Amino acid sequence: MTDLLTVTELTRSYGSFVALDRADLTVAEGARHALIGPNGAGKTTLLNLIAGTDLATSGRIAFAGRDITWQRPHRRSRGGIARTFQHPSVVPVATVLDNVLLGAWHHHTAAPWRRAGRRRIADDCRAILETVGLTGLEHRQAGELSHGRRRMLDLAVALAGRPRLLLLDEPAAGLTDADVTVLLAVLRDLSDDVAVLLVEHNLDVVAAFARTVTVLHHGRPLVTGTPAEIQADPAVREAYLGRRKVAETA
Amino acid sequence: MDWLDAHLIPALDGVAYGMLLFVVAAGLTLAFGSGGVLNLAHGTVYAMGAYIAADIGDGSWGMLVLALAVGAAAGATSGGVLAVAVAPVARRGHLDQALLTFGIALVGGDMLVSYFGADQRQVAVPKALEDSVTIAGHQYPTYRLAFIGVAALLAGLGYWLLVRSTAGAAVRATTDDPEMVAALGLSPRVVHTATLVVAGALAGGAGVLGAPIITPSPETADTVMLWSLIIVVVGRLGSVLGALFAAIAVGEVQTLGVVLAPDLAPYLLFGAMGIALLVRSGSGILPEFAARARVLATRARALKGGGA
Amino acid sequence: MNTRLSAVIAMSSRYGTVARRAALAVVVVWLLVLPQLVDTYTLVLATQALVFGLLAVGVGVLTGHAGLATMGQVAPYAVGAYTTAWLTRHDITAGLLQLPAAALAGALFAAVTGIVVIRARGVVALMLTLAVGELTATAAVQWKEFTGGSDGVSTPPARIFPGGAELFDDQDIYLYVLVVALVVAGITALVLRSPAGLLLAGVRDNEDRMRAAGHPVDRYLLLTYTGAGAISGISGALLMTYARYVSPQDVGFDISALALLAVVIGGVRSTAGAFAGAGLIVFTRDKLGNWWPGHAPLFLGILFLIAVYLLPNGAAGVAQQLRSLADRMGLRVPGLVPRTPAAAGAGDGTVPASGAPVPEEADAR
Amino acid sequence: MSLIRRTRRRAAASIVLAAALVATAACSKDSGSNNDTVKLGLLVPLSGVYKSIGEDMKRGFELYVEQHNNKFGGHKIEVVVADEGEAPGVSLSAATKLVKQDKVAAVVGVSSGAAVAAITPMLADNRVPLIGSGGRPNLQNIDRVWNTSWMSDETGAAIAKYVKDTVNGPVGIIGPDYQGGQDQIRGFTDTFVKAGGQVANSGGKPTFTPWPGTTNFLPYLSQIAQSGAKAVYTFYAGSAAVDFVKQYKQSDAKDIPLYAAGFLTEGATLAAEGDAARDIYSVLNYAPGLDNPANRNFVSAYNAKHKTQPNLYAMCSFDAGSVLDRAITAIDGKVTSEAINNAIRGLGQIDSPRGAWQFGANHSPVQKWYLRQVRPDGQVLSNVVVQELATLGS
Repeated sequence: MTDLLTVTELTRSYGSFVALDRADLTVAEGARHALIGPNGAGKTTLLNLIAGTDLATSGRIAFAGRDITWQRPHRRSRGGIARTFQHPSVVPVATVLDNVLLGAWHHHTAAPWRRAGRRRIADDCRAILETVGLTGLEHRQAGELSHGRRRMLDLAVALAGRPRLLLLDEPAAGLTDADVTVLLAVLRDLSDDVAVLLVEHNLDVVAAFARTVTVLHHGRPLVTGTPAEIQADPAVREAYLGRRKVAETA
Repeated sequence: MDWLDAHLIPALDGVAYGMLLFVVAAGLTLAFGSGGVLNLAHGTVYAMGAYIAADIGDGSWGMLVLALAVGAAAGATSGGVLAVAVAPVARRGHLDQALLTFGIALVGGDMLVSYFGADQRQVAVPKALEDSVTIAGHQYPTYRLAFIGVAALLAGLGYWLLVRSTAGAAVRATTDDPEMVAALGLSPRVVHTATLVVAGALAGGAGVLGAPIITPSPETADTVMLWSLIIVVVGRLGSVLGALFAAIAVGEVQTLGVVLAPDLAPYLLFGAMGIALLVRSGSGILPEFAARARVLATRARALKGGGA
Repeated sequence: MNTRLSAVIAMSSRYGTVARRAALAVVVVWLLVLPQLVDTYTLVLATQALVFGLLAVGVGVLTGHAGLATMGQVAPYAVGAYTTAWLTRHDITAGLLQLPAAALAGALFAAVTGIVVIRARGVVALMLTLAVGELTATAAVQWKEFTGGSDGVSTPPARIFPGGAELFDDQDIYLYVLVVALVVAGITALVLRSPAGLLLAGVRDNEDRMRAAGHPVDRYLLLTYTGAGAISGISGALLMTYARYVSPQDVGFDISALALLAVVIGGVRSTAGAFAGAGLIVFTRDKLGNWWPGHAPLFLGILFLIAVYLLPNGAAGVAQQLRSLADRMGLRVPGLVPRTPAAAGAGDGTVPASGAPVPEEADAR
Repeated sequence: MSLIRRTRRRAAASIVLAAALVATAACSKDSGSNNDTVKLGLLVPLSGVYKSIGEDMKRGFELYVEQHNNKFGGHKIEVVVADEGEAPGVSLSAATKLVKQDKVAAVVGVSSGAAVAAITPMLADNRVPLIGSGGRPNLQNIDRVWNTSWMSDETGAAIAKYVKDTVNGPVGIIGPDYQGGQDQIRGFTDTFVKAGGQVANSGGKPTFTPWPGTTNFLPYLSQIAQSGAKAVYTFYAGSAAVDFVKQYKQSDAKDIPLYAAGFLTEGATLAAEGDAARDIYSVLNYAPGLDNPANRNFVSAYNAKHKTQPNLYAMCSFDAGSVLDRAITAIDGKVTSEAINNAIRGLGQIDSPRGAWQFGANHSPVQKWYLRQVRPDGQVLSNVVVQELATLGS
């Protein structure tokens, strides 16, 4: 498998606090890659830097063979990087359908400024809403949705961007078990053309989904491997799992 | 040496003037920065203090102290009134607060001029402070020199109160997370009101102290309001040290700046403010320019590498 | 009913009610016959309110729709006014030429200053725009050849068409200003209701989401800022048509502040509300204020206090309150019920009816 | 921090409608005025920065009207007062109200030159004369503009030669950076340089301070002191004058003689300056101590009513009443705006508290200018006339 994303010596510091410290990471085409680590390990920072929501202090990010370290976020999105947010991020005054439409706007062959084009985009948006289980809520205002549904909407918006790399920031946080089941089903159904980089605390989700896991600790990747390898790694146990009951992860 | 001599007084005056501006803006720093209330009536409260100084002051120390007490008390009262007035719109955002406090400023300004008259007022200061002293061969107003001391005291006290003391912690916490403060057994309402009352007292007191330098007149409120906004926003909301630095910077711009760049003098204040906001604004234009410069540099390097 | 974009559905259902259209039509007709109803001075004030209202429309586009509270719209307004003055003094007196020129000048000015302004948000944006406005007014004092300095510049009357009659009569001026204001406001409202309005809502409410979805947020904002500059430029051109005079003090920070407050009074996202707020301010300052000369600021202050406490959602919100009151009293005439998406045959019927409050959590930090 | 991200529902036009209907009711067509009465509009600043000056002007004009029992030439006079405000646009709106709603025959007052520039085209369109008693800018059309006050450049011109002859060395010149201030300073500088005077400021050009907004003059004063000036000439009015004078006496320049256009120490500013104003020389067309019958009458009447001495602003507005009185008296027939304007054209010498004067070709007074000095006059400081300087005007 070839590498889709290569992060080299990436550093992000806020004043004297170093959130990410010369981190290296590669994400392969079609990967199912999870980032785990204790709070403050720099997971979200890394995700923000890859998506362009935040800019690095130093280091390099290459995506599909191009240096995107300083590229602006909307350019990266057009290049095929989509993301969800830790706090589900929607446009509250717009309807659910409009939210997805905004996600598809720059990623659809149809012209959104024309009524006919919008109709075609809206049809595709409905299909996406169906996959995430929001059918029937198209005309609700997004601000009125429950937390779980907002999270699914956030995901729908990301999917509408037809990504090659999908960045998910704790997609299962705050979800009910039923919602998590839906989420896993959606993720499982994703095409192999889409690589997924997932930040997650819920290790059940990680175990059920990820083929590769990287453990981040103090802003640096500690180890990368399969879920089983990670579970067996003593260094990881000490750095991360040691803080929790190991039994819970089984 | 000549150059230094020529610019010594403007430079010193920049500090003194900055200190004046800091004191002038202190009430707003507290009300807006820490209390979260965009108080556009701040200038009016200041003007009230200045008129009180003109009315009560007669050149004796006793009356100066009395004026200070009356001015601070009147300011505190107006702070209390403000707290009551903003309570119903507290959850409605800054624009509604602006509408409310601007309304109060207009009504208050009209009442001030009706009561104190429209004439510029003479402000008597104690004889010892009235004249000038000689510094390095130059004349400098004694009152301003004394003012630097008072302002430094106030800055120190304000820093200690707001940043180090428990009361300051309560004030900051009330703005950030009222529920948490309530959970600690403090009434956010009381803390908020107290903040505005102290802010009002600061504004009123500043008016009394500033009156001998900026003559009280119908335009005082507007001038002071504008300066205070600039200082509070440039100095980052609520930061005592930030406001102090911003005030001194504004002071220097208006003293040393107009001497060094006389042709630009009319543009200096707002030009400097704009640049300051851009430089220190996190979402400002500079980080992006820096990023773009880096892109160009990377490309240039790539081109060079490719050519070699 | 799946033929239209949900945004358009939502908007047309929420705003395109029969009642609303009827009310709008009544107001437009009333505005058109106003010269027959009121004395000359009131008509002059109405002209003034329209021009000021158009300035407020520009402020509202930025403040309410783009989320950039501005205290600097007087700057493109000044550019439009001075451009018009310059044209008039060079014998280009036709309004139909002056308006596009002023719009272009205002837009160009905004495009240049916008590069800086659109990066800031909140209070910082407010102070940056204030700086732009004040620096422009200062430049107007200094650049005498073009502006006449602090004494301002007077111009001869304009005409509508090249070679047409001079716009001299107060009624003619009023009608000309009215038509231009209505057209510009109408275009603005249409653009805001088009998908462009949805894009702006997205930028205003969730900038990071929009960027991550591929939207060039800065470009949208710059475009909006430029458009608002064009509106303000036209407003400046109309100022020259009725006042035939402009000075740096007439484009100062107090005018900016009043324009912003007019928008707040009227409801930050309402084009009609901007005019209502501007009208209230002009009426209070110049009509009520004359009852007790010298105390116009007092009347304005009282207006603002009343507005804060009695119009929590701006003037535009009053209509909503009236409507919900009518609902509760069962007074709603069937024909005037706004179409809900359910009634229009779309959605699942859970969409709240017209006037549903948008939750306050939109108040993002 | 969010200033704006509040949700507001959109408009419904009914509020506009409601407001509009109220407005319509309140503004229905007005009736014309009584034929026997002549309405005069008094437009002076009653709010904002110049309110103090506006009140002086109002007192002066009303004193004249009262002294003549509200009758000019047998016609009853009705004075409609309007607020000039701060911005010229506001003045224009107020003047429009006087002309179009109150249908006044003439407008009196107007303190700011910019306001005069703003309203004169509108007045010309409606053929209403302006009897200005304040600032006067350069105007293209002065057919219906008459000033009882001064031309901005005359003040400085009147004292320039005296300063040149008295001061042994270069003179520092400083003033505010707006049109009226520039005219005032230019009037002095041009005449002063022509008479062989030497400007002390670096570059040989007067220093202009940003306006409005300058409240701190120390850096400028420090520079002037450095320049080796043997005297300083200045023009400031209002609060800026107070700040300037007080700071002058605390600065390096404190021992340099100060000459000024009389506005620096006129009216309320003098009281606010207190002792700091002592000994300042100034030039003006008036001083309350002038010894002539008209002035004695004026000062005592004014003093009786307002418990204070009159000043320039009150005097010029008083004279505006005098001009209108004479003009209306001279009219044979119906008193119209046009008739008033024509009658003013025919007026000869006007007896005034400042001494007799008459309109020159530019419709402003040909009058004497006086050198005054701030000295104690009884309990209070006053502008005491030192000598006559020149008669100017054309």
